[in-house]
Amino acid sequence: MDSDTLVLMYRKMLEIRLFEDKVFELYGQNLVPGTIHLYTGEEAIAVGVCANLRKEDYIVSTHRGHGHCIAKGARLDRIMAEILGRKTGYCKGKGGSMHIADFSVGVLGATAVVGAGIPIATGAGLSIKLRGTDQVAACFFGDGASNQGTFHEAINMAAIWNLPVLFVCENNLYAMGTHQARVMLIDDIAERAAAYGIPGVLTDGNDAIAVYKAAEKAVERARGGRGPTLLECKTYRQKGHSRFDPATYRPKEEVEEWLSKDPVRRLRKQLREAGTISDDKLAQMERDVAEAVEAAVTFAVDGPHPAPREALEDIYA
Amino acid sequence: MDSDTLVLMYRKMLEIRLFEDKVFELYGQNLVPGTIHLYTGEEAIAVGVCANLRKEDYIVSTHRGHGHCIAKGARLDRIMAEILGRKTGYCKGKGGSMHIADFSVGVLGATAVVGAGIPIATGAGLSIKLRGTDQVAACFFGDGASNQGTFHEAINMAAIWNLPVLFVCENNLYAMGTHQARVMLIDDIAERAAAYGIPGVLTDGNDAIAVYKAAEKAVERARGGRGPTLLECKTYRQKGHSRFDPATYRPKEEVEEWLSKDPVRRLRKQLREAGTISDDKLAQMERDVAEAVEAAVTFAVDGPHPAPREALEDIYA
Amino acid sequence: MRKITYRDALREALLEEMQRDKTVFLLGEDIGRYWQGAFKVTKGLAEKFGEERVLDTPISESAIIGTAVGAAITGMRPVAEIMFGDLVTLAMDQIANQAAKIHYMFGGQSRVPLVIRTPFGGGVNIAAHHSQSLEAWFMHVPGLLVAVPSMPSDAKGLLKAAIRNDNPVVFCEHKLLYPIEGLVPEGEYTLPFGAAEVKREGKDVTIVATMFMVHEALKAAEALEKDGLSVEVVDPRTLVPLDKKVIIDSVRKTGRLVVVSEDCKTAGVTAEIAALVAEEAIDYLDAPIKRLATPDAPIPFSPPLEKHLIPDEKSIIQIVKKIV
Amino acid sequence: MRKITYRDALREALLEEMQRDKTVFLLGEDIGRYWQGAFKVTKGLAEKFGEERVLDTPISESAIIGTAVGAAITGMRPVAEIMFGDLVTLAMDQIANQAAKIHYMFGGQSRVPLVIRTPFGGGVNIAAHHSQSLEAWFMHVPGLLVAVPSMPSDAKGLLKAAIRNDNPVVFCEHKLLYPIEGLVPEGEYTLPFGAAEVKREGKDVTIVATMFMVHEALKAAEALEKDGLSVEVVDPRTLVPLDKKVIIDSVRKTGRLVVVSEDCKTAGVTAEIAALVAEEAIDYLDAPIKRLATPDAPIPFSPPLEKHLIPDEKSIIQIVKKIV
Ligand SMILES: Cc1ncc(C[n+]2csc(CCOP(=O)(O)OP(=O)(O)O)c2C)c(N)n1
Ligand SMILES: Cc1ncc(C[n+]2csc(CCOP(=O)(O)OP(=O)(O)O)c2C)c(N)n1
Ligand SMILES: [Mg+2]
Ligand SMILES: [Mg+2]
Repeated sequence: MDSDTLVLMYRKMLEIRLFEDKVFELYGQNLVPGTIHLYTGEEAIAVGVCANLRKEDYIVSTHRGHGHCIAKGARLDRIMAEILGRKTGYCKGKGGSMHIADFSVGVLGATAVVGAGIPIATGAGLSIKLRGTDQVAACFFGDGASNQGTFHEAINMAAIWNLPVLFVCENNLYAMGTHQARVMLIDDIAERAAAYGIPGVLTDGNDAIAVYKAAEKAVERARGGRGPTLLECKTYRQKGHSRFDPATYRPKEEVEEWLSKDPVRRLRKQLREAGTISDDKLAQMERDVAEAVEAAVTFAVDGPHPAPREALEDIYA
Repeated sequence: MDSDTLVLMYRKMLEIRLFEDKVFELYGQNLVPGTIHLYTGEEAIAVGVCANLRKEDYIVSTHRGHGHCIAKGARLDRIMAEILGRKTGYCKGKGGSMHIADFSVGVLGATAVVGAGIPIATGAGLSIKLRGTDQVAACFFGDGASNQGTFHEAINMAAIWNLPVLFVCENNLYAMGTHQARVMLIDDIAERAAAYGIPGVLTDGNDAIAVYKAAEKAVERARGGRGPTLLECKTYRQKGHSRFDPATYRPKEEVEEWLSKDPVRRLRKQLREAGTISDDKLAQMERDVAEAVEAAVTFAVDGPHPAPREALEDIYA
Repeated sequence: MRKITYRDALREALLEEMQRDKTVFLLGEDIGRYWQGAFKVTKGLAEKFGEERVLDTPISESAIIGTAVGAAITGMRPVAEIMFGDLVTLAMDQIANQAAKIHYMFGGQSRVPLVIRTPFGGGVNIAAHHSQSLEAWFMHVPGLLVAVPSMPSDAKGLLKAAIRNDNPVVFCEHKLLYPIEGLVPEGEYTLPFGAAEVKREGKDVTIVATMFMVHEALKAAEALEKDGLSVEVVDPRTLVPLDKKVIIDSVRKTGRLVVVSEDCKTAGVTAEIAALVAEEAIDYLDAPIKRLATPDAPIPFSPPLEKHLIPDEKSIIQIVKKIV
Repeated sequence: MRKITYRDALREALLEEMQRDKTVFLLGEDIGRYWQGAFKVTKGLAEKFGEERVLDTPISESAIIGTAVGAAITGMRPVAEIMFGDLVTLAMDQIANQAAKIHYMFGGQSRVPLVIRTPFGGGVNIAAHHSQSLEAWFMHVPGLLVAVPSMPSDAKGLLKAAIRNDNPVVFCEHKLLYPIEGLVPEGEYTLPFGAAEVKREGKDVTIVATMFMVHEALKAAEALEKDGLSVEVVDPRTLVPLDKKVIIDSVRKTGRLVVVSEDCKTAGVTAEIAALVAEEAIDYLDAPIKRLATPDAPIPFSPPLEKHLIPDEKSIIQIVKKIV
């Protein structure tokens, strides 16, 4: 892998990490309405996948979507503003944390209905095929989502039409308080690909380089007209499921083990060991990212709330 | 296999065959309102499965359901009366061909929504487990139905709870005019069982004995508390999909090949060759069945139509 | 103008729009060359435009709509068919939560130019799972448009307009309408959404009716004329947007209102139209509003049962007579 | 009687019915020991009754309801939870085509004693996919019963009655009601379906309101009293069956009707109630019927936007003043 890509990936992962830490902090200060689902600990997946995508490629995101959007190139400030319910946010405050979209960089939006994005990604793939471009679409969803009927229907459809779609299962072992083992008998969701006659690939979702390489192959396949791939990335959420979840249903040792596999620290270590980036540059980057996140907060907090009557705009195109 | 069972199976298959031939004839005479979907050619499946079931076991049926009901022990006359829309039918004329039920023999009813019966069968299995009986539930559905989200969700649920359910896929190669190969990349739907960590078994659906044996194992497993099985039976419908379908989308050679594999003739031949039943007894049985079907027609045709105001009964229990 | 069937008018609309705009494509179960659509609306289109633009799908209603949504937000104009209206139940999340809300939820960033065609209605003895009329559900979902054409010309004009509209449209057809003939303009012909049509003028009582019920209402009006009653029949043609003005103007003129729809009575189409008039035009009324709808029951199979439930000329005449 | 929350009243109903009847069991996503229900209604029940009777399910809404249907027709009395009311969209076939129609379609052979609990409503800033009120869809499906309790005591009485009912019941809860406290009878306490309650007597105007809107209507009534207006607040408590008599009697008394509901206006709860009165009691009215509902828009995320849409004490006062 070339070092520019690696450095860029590290930067994006760091952006996500610090962004989510900041969101966590802000909601402690009661600045974030509603609920939120942090991507902390899963950064390698969005970044490893999106590092293979071009601006005009698409992604479909989920309730745990901040990381996806940042990885695909959406702006920190407008995401933050949206999370804070400001008019300056991507969705003018109408969407919030669970519904970020930035069509200008191919983020087709996040749905808060678990599994509902999967057929939408198939549709994006169909659109690409019908329009005859060489774009690809990547769809993120969780282990829990893979038990939805949409998973079955939509992956099958992408398979029979040979569509350029990556189905990326972010298996963080839990859907809210429900451990994977309590809702499916198989260990690897990647196995389900066989039901549709497409490749199922398993990868370490906390290893950005591994994700990058697995996604690279799948993207190559898709762009080459050889159809969809189901890519399962094993990972773990470092925080609770949502705002108020203390996540006490997870054994302490399990949490600790996974914290020790932190994907951001891991890539940092790899970069340093391989000498891909100097410590100075790293420190500079880390300062830059922290500043960018601060700037995003300032932008967000300074943004006005939407006027009440705007609630009645944008209902119809 | 013991000969009583084999003879009984042949009789049931013959009942279904002659019953469906008669329905075909009756709708030629405009006696059957609406549409119908004949089971002709698929008799070995319902009969092979149900020969392993007890009266208190359950089945869940489909739009192509006459054969399932007959195999499970429902009465020809009341099925026929229902198909003709008479008050004497199983559903008092409210259900018709696509919605036959006979709860007294464990036929939990047919749904005309493709795939909708699959979770209902899972529910029957859950009920059995919670009530602690040793019943089993068998669910019939088509190749087309296996692309529905319900297939995925409901089989997974039966798997994780280890429920006594047989998921019987009647793969007749087509869903209406759609060949299986156009809507899935895999050859054998039984392969999909792996996605749920349960056994997937493939069998010749035109061979009653093969179906019987495959179902026997699955029923044993289920009754023994060892969970569900997905059983795929390869078969073919000898007629069009429904009332007016000339089925011209099927190559002539394909139709002919499958007609030559007729399951009723096949079992008849096996019985005669093995000397399981004498030719006299066979002839007698065939006369008996033809008479029983005639009697069913008489019962049905003699039955009154429901009174219009009955349309407003049975809405709430 | 030639006389063609409602079915052919729909097909003509599809064909013309597919010719006009390469981004228009069709998807649904058995709509292609092998079956040509359960009601033959798409007959010949796969042969003409190729299987890539007339896609036969697996039996996966939720993914049919979801896929159409994904295509719609990335530059295409899909027309999805749900083979029977009863089966929209399987795709309600994609219709009501995704298609309907994407434009709003994302602050107007994306449009969802998607048409969902589906046949509703009873009358052909195929029982509770193939006979419902569920258009009221969609009226209740902001973000969707709802078309309910009753005549071949309306079918053509509204379907062409629906395909060009940038919002998701639930396009309701009716099984008994497909074979009905009427004059239909050739070539370019579109109708605006939100424009009701007075299908027959009258001055004693207003009947607002939709889809197949328009035909029954017109028959009833004719019969009532012999009794000296002058009946106005208003066809909203689209339920969202609903043309309040034409309805209220008619009520203002006649002072009497009967609303007729084939969907179940409670919380259905007749409820909304009756409520609207009770809110905005109660002072013009000289009699209670009457609603005639299918009573709250599933549709039964047996012909005498089904016939008993669904409104028709006779029951329309009866109810009109109650308020004049 | 002690004061307990609506949440605790629901839990008490579940607990008592599970104790009383071994065939009662619960299933849903994260209702068990690990999460205790998204709104903690089922807290402690898995510990008490075991994981076989309080089943955590995969995220498979359609199969949750389908499985419950299968259990219901084979001797069990399932209480299924759909974590958010917006997600009923994923199970509409099993609810509207299977659960609702099985009794009828099979000629009365089987009963479907199934309760579907789900929280509707906005007010907590979780946007368009987690804030809808869709009870009108279920009113439109014959074969279903629909409960809409507003008070802790109603919640307990109706849930116990729902569990004992042999029909499928859609049991609508509301996120903002869970923490609300009220007096609730201990032990055996059931309420009949179809019995509205006058929550406050008055003589100048009738407000029919449901669920959280009952509370806003009561506040509005209190405020209006200071202006010398006597407001009657009627809570239907169940939408199917709907207690027409209590509503119409109230309208006959006051001559004025405002219907308030949190669901979207078009073809919603307010439409049905307004239409009912326009059909059956128009002569008692001294003013147009007024409907106050959430305007036809998805629910937005940002607090000022959401607050602007959903009816509250203030907007109820405004609309009442328009017709007195
Ligand atoms: C269809 C649906 N069911 C339930 C919910 C409530 N819910 C929100 S997130 C979630 C868990 C999702 O788990 P998973 O797919 O593994 O994603 P993760 O949160 O672990 O990233 C649930 C059940 C929902 N939003 N949508
Ligand atoms: C959910 C749903 N979609 C579509 C239909 C229309 N339809 C009725 S039967 C059928 C084909 C079913 O094929 P399969 O499951 O293979 O069963 P088969 O008819 O071959 O026995 C279709 C599409 C339906 N009834 N339900
Ligand atoms: Mg997860
Ligand atoms: Mg088939």
